Amino acid sequence: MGDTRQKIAKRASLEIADGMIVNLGIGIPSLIPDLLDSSTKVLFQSENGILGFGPTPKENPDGALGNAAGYPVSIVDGGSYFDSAIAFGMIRSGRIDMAILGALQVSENGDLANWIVPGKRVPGVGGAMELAYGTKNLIALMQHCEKDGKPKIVRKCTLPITAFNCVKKIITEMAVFQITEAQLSLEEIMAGYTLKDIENHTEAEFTNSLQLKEHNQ
Amino acid sequence: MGDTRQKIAKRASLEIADGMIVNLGIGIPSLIPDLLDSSTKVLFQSENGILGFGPTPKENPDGALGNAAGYPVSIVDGGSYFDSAIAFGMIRSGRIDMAILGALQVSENGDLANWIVPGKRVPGVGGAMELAYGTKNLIALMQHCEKDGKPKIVRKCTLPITAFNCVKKIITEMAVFQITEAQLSLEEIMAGYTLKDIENHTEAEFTNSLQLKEHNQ
Amino acid sequence: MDIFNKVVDYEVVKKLFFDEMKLLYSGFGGVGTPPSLIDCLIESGVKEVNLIGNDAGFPWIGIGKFIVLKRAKSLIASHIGSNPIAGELMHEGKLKVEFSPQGILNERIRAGGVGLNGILTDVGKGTILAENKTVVKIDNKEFLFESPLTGDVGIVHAAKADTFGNLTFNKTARNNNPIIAMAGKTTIVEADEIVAMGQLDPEEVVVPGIYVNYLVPSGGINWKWIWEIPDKRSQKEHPLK
Amino acid sequence: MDIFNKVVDYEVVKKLFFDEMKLLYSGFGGVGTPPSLIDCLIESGVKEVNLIGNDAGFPWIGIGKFIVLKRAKSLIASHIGSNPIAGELMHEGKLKVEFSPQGILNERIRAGGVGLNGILTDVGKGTILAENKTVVKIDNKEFLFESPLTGDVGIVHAAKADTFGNLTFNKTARNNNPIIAMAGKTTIVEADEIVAMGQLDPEEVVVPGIYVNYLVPSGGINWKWIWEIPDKRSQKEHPLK
Repeated sequence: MGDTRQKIAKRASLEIADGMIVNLGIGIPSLIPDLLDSSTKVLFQSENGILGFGPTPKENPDGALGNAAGYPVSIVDGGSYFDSAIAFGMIRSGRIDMAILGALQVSENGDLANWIVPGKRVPGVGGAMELAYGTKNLIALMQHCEKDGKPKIVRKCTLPITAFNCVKKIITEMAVFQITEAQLSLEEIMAGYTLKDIENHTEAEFTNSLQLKEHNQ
Repeated sequence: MGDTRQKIAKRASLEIADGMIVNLGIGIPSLIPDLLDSSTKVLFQSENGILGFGPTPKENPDGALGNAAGYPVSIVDGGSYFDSAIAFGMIRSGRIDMAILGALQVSENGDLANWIVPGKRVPGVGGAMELAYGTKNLIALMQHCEKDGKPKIVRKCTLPITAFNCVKKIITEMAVFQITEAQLSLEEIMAGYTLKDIENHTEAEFTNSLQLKEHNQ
Repeated sequence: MDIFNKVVDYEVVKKLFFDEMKLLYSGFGGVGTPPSLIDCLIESGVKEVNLIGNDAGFPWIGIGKFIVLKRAKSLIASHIGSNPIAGELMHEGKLKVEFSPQGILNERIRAGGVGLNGILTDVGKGTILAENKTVVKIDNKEFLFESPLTGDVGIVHAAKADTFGNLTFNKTARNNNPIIAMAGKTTIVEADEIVAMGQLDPEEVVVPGIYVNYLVPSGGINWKWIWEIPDKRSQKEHPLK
Repeated sequence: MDIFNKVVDYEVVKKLFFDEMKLLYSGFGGVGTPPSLIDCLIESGVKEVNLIGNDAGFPWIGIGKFIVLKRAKSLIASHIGSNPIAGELMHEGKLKVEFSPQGILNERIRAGGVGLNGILTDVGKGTILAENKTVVKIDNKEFLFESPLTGDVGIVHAAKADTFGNLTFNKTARNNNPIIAMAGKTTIVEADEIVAMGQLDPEEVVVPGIYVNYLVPSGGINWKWIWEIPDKRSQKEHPLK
């Protein structure tokens, strides 16, 4: 499972371009700074109140310099500290170019569920609602299926919704999907998987833009 | 007139005790720091974003270190700068012990009018509404009468109200009044004036606590 | 009280806590939560406390140390995932939890601190978190009313303080500390270093001392962070035992 | 645009202003208003501008220099007393003025900057400033709804900036600059000193660069303050002429 998480995070890191300001959720997304090509000129922002954090420090981690999950990070030139209210001011007002969040379920029209499994697991909503509300480009990372094999990319979320129509891209260990105007389309099949695998493990309806591209060539 | 203003400000300065945090309005109140006994341990706050300002600097006034009227001040040990939103946060939430404001009219129940003379003079409301809203102890300073002799301490304000039932004390060149539970009472007659002068120049009804005190002695 | 010297000892602070109080506590996953004030809170013996803060800490970190003692009655927070015991208490009905989106929670506390009567937002509209909220219609658009939050007592962890209570913070341990500091009726600050007035640059002050009522010197962080623990799976165990 | 180097020259900035724009400008009686950006605004030739800021400056200071040219259509402010010409234009119907209590004005701009949909307050209730405002009833109490404010363009004066746009300020010239900086769709900052990224201590940054779009070097204050002028009564005269 560690490998799967690394793989998803590594693929997600390719979405990050020079000059972006990116927020990373806890869980799989928090692996990204250590996997990102170090030449990428990006500023990571976090809800606790930092803009411009870098990879895990090689030595002397500082309990007072961490990401939203509390794990040690470093700070880059041009970074700053501020209070959490300001951190969310940036988020709600649309200043974050991209947010990469973990997900429990994503529906085919881009609804995100990522904060509660009623009666079972209550991580809590954290900053997810605001990130989904304010961020132009929201990417959801998750294992393609639950441990029992149930699909997590669904027609309609059965778990309580974090925010509606907000996810623009889904990255799993099997595939990459794009959501445009509430339409899900398959963009990429990850090495080791087939279209059949994806069809078998995805409940949501999706168009296959890979086939479309082939057809257009 | 300059003397009158100085006299009112000097009398107002006696209201300030050690350990107080005090906001001074523009006009007569802004004369106070230069008149205050320099041994008084007070912190002056201002809406532009400073807590702990001191008297006019003797040399090298700094355009970037001023009071709410833009006039140069100094900063004391333990002072701080912050943004205006925070300055008003302190004010609305009741952290200011005393505010000393200029006034156009005060009514006998403590209504304050100090921001507009419709059709004539429009200084603007500034921070007066919030100071009147949040400050426990609000003192109004003014010349006892208008230039044409019309009383400014009135039964009911004819000018638009800044805030209702907020003034606790009125200091003029003639007298000091207290307002307790919407009742105006004369507390002090300034040197050179008689009770008759005050009665002749005050429209509002007031009790005379000086006489009461004499009577009780 | 001398407003120019607010330094007291923990025995004084202990008496400021009381049963059923609304307690605002700072910190984000325990980072920025005042460690000695948490111990002082525990030692004070208070119970039925109504907590307001970002999260439930970890069972052995920050406010989590108090929550696991079952002396909190309610909690308004954005996240409790790092403290499974808080989740259990919630499911057992022993801890009433109200979730607030994290940034909105910060704004509600800030609104309380700066004397506003509430804020309007469309964050969370249509979700289960909106279910019991008042909806306000402005120009035919519907917004959620979010009420201001204040505490009877607020506890804060600063890096430096002068004796008046001007505060600076340490990196991401700043997080919600400046907001919490403004919203307590009584604000108690634990500072890593306490200096004389005049020793802080007026420009570097993050929280002006007007918001602070009491200052205590910090005993320092006395827990292990999750990343210092080899086996992170045993979150319910106190790793120092 | 290179977000790591936002420094441009005034010719670039001039083209960012446009007729009928909503312009947020910083400053308190001209203190903290960016002097070279005001001149650039004047030189740009734009008109029918909708201004939002604390006050009307003085006729020869800050935004006052622009207002006296009669190229502003409206003004949302808390105070215009220091600029009698603004008052005259208002009385003549040539400048539409909306007064907002000063702190509420700051909160409205902040709300715009941090993406809130409004605030509720009882400041000003029952006064003439409440007359056209929406009243919201919460738990049988009535509050005034105060709408968020944003600008098409915001102009700010900083002490130091790094090339990303992290900002520090100079004493009471900070005033509403940090609030204004957050609320412009396009935020232009005039800085007394511009340094490389890494030259500012992350703790001393007051406004993070994420809010800044363009940076220009300041030409410095080019007006006389009221207290530098021997005869203060002639406020309508330009004292430099």
